[in-house]
Amino acid sequence: MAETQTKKSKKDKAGTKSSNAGKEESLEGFSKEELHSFLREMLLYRRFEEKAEEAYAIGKIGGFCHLHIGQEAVALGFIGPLREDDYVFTSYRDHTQGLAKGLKSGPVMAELYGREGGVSGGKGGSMHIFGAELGFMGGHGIVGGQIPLAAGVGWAIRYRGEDRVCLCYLGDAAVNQGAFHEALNMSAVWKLPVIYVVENNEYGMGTHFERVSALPVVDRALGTGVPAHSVDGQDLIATWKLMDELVGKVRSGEGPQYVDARTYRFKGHSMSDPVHGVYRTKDEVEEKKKSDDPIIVLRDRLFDADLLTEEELNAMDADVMEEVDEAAEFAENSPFPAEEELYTHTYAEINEHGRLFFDRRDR
Amino acid sequence: MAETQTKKSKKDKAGTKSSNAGKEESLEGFSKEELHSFLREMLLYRRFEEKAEEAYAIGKIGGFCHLHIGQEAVALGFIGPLREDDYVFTSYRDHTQGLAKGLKSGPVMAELYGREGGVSGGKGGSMHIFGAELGFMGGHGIVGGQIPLAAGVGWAIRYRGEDRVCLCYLGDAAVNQGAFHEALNMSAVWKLPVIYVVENNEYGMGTHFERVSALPVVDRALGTGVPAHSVDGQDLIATWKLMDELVGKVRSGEGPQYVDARTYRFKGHSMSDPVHGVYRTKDEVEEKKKSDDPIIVLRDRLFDADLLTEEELNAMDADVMEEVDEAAEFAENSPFPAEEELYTHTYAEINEHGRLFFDRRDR
Amino acid sequence: MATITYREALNQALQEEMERDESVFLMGEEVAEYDGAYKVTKGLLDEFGDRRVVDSPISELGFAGLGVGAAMVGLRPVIEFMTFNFAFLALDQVINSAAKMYYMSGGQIPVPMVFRGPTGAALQLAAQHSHACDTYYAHAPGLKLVRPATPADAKGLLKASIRDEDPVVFMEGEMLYNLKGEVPDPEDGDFVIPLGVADLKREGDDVSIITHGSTVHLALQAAKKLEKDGIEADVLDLRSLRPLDVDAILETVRKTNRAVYLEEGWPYVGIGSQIVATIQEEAFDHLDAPVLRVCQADVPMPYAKNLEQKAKPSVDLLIDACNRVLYRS
Amino acid sequence: MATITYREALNQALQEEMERDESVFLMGEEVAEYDGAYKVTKGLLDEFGDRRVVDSPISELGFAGLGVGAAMVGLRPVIEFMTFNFAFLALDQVINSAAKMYYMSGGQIPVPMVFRGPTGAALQLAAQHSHACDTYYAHAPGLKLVRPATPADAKGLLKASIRDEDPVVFMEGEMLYNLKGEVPDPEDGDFVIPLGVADLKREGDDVSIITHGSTVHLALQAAKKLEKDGIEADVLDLRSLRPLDVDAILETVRKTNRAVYLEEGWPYVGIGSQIVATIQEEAFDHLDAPVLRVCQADVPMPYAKNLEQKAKPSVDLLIDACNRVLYRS
Ligand SMILES: Cc1ncc(C[n+]2csc(CCOP(=O)(O)OP(=O)(O)O)c2C)c(N)n1
Ligand SMILES: Cc1ncc(C[n+]2csc(CCOP(=O)(O)OP(=O)(O)O)c2C)c(N)n1
Ligand SMILES: [Mg+2]
Ligand SMILES: [Mg+2]
Repeated sequence: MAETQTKKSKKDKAGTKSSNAGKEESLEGFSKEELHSFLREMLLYRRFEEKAEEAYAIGKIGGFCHLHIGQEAVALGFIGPLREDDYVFTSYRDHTQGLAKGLKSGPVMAELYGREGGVSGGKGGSMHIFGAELGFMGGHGIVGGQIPLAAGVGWAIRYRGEDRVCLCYLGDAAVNQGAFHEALNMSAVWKLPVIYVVENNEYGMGTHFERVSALPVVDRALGTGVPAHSVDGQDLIATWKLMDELVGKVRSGEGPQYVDARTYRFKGHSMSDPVHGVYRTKDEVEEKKKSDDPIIVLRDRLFDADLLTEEELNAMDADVMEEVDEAAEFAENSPFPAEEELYTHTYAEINEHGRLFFDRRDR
Repeated sequence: MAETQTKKSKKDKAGTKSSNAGKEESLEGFSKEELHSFLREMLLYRRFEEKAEEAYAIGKIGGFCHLHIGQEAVALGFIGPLREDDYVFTSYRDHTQGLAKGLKSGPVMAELYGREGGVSGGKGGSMHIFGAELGFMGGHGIVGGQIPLAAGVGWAIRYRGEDRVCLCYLGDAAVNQGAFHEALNMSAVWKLPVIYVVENNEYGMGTHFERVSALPVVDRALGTGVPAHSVDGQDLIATWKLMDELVGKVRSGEGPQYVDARTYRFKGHSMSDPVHGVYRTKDEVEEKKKSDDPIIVLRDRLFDADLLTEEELNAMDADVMEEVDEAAEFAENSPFPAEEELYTHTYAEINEHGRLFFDRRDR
Repeated sequence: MATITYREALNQALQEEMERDESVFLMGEEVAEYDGAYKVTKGLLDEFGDRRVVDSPISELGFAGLGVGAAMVGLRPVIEFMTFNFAFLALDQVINSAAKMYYMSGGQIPVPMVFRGPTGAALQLAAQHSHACDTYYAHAPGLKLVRPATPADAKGLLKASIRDEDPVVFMEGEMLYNLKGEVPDPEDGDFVIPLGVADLKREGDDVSIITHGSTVHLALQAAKKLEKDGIEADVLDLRSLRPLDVDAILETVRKTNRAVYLEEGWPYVGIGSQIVATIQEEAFDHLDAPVLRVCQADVPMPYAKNLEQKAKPSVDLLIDACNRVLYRS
Repeated sequence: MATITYREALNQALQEEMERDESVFLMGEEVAEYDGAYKVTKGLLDEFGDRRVVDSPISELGFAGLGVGAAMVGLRPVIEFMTFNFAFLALDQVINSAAKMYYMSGGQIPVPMVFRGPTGAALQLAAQHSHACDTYYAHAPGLKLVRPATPADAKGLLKASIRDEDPVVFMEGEMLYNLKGEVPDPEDGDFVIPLGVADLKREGDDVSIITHGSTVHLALQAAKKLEKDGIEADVLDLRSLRPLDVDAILETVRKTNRAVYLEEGWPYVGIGSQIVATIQEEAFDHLDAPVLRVCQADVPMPYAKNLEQKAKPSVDLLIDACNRVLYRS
């Protein structure tokens, strides 16, 4: 995203946007400070993922690694309006959502590196970021697998009479799983406080959604009784506002909600896959990067509203670059898990009697 | 259904229905002959199930045995309009659909008895009636399990460029299975020639549908893109007509259809369950038996239209009673499967090399 | 001590644990208004209300996963599968979510819950409804697997399972619900049987019959018959398969030097194969004969009465196997 | 003979069978436009069109069941699971429909089809993506289970599996796709390897290493090292687990009197436990030592590189086990 700092500066636009003149230092009800923090946050996600990409290329990170580049507003826009004690579930494409829910970039990076200092002690890796204390409930590798789990957390919230909310991300391709139908139905019947958000980046790996569904994403929950909404997930402000409204409804007991959030992924499905190929053209991706980058969209709105200078942006970017470098350094310096850790955490309770493990290796 | 022969005869009604005077010997486009055959057919299903009930009570039939009493019009109304080379799938509540697709009552009864002469050689039993040559594809015990199978047969029809149709029955409770969502979505995407019919008898065992769904049955396919229809499944003529229309659409390539067929079961969920209990009252069942019996509904329409006499009805009933008695006799006289049959049909191909069975008993 | 049925024992366990711990709730098909398909949850809706005793839609994958999610935040769900035959639909959530969550979260998220219901063949329920499913759950580390054979074991082990910090698969015998047996009175205090302790249900020096679940009773019948023939059998009921009481297995084998494993399930990669492997790995020199296995015939279950009888493991087959390991045939 | 990869060998098998038999079609996630997640189906869309090479939605239960349905009326579906890790979602259709259909219909409805895809751990894919799933399929009568370890076996056995009249679970090694080996040229005629014939991949008199799937190569490496130490090992590759070549197992054990089973999967109720049981049931008197097993550590697969390495079965662990059955340690 090198163009972040070179694209048309606010000055080019200053004269044309007279409507901003004399305005308060706010936009759509968000203060300048908030807006800056939004931009910084999304920049952080971007730079974090770019760093992960680099680290993967040199073999520091292994396995599957799914980047969120291009989808940052969906992370921030839905998690931002939540309280700290709310819950978030997502799929394997989970780094930035973890950051958004409050995880520190160092331990998240260390998890990708498979190190002791990782959020899951190096046992989970890229696809299984967890932050239980912050309500970040993972990081799930089976497409659609997290959907019933989120309903279960919604169940527990209702059971305990709390006013928390559970947010559950899923990919567009995951709406074709039976789990989707079952979990949304139960959520509707029992009015569970769960917001299901489809990160609709049009593709499940190399398959365009229209090839595997007769209806658009937003209509796929119609048979379940969960109210559906659409939003431009590349527009952070629109996303945040919708979520804010939905969280209000859900917290006050109105029951589950379903959102089709239009977005786009700028990278390959995972680090093992090409950015484009038969399923989408290079042109499509390049065009999207130009016109549909959530960071650029917000940046330009701030430029246009005279709420951001290029210098501020540069400083911000330098700041997150530093944070990300530190994260990588933290990861690099974290040791590999001790070998004894192979067996720990298989069971939370080692029963007093009987044998639980059967490989007969020394432990 | 003792009242069939004692309830108000056509004569009581003759005078009041002057609109029938001078009419041809037909009703809604069906000839008297056809209408009689419909009534006889439904009577046969009823008497067959009553005989099965008797046989179960004296231990001739074992295991789970799910009767179709009260739902006969759904069997005939949807299967009747099919061609012999069309296909039918259903759940464990499968006896009368088998009869409707052309299976003989003797071999079906013998299957319930677990005898060699049974349609599945006694290996399947009540829940697994099969008649492959007649396109009766079973008889499946896992709720919802037959739905993807039917999509697969639809797939094969399309693959071969045939104009056959596959009918797939399911219970109302089965719409809550993920398999429903997955199979209907694939059917819509690939325009498979499958008609999904929900036998909506309001209950899955002891659970009323409204307790486990936020939407009515007919709306539960909304998220899949399969067009939905409703029909009064206790009205044979309405059911038949709707099906006739749908079969036309599907045969001509319009793709899958979904039907919510309202019906009611007059007996317990299976022979092991009470007819009523906490989940529904005796009054509810008795009221339904009076007002909502598909056989009585058709009978009375024929009486009213002067298309049936009480004598004809009595003769018809005597005839099916005889058929059913013969079926039971056939079953009774059929031997138990030979003990060597325990191992046959596990595999269609016993490979030349290697061992396939591992119990080390003599075979 | 009162004599109650296996069903009542399970019911008592559920009732006591729900009373003791507010975080325990029950969910499954027909568990509430209908009192459970096998009446195990009878009366619990009345006592605890529909917040804690919940009828689910027929969505095995969904409500199993819902249970896992609820356990992830500290509730203690007891999820009933009407029978384990239907739990194949839910297996992804049991294996990929429940069993692996604690591990892949690096110990952040335990999943304290029970999946319970009947397993094994009943009478003439045919291929899709007659499945002893032990193998599918025993194989996966992260799960525990419990199989009570008597009312007392059912009660004591279910209570322990609900209190366990891990996901426990608790399989009941579909044919055992009416079985009667002595169970300590609730007034006499909390009756909990720890997981991982096998129970020697009968003592004898000549041959070890090792088994678990419903077939324990078949083993006892066979042992009685063998006794008339002058053969004394140990009958060891494993009670839980993870944790497994390996010591008890080795002890009986070291004593008798001959063993037969009896189980309801299919033979190929059945539980018995593992027990055989364990014995020969750890008591090789104590064996005077190969350990034999008696299982269901290696076919889908047929419906016909005579075929079904022949398919099931039987007293005769077991006696024959005992004779063979004693080289008496 | 040409030297081609395991991936190409599978591709050839699919291509040849689709050409030979119009009723064969492929369905699965990404099998068409993307050429398969592991590129096994490369070029087949171009050659056969989207009627016969079909990208499915992510609906494992649904498209597995669709395949069964299509097979019920005589097509020969080849259903690809992107990996068998995801097939837990489909297991109900594989076990309850595919495996039991022919039996419960009394022989009316055979289900000639193949479920294929990779299984086992690759590199650092962590708990949910690193699962050797053999046990789940081997256990059920009605299924066949094939596990090729080399390009030639992959080709010959896949062709046999597609032609088989029963549902065949065909598991490929996720780490084997790039493995090269000699495979007879298509011009030299139809190359089909019948199911149920194990292959002695190496000969030796001292100890039998029995294995299947990807670990065959580990076994060969270990055998080479053992050779330097003066120990000659038989390496028997079972190739299919149903049908199982019991004769070949007994033959090698009768020769060496000592055996080790090596597998990728978990130990408890693993395939190895069954092979141990088989050997001790049928060659008890030929054993000079207990049959040992080398498996994945009995834990969900960890992500961290060092832990994953430790979790997997290794040449060292295998050599150690061989030494133990030879009483050399
Ligand atoms: C049940 C299951 N099937 C297949 C896969 C392999 N897989 C991983 S991600 C993916 C595509 C998912 O696409 P989508 O849900 O749109 O999410 P996105 O990757 O676009 O974020 C597939 C097929 C899996 N992990 N789980
Ligand atoms: C997957 C699965 N879950 C549970 C059952 C047990 N069961 C058998 S029938 C039934 C109720 C099904 O109701 P519905 O689909 O409405 O059909 P109906 O019996 O009313 O014809 C249940 C829960 C089963 N056979 N399969
Ligand atoms: Mg997507
Ligand atoms: Mg119903």
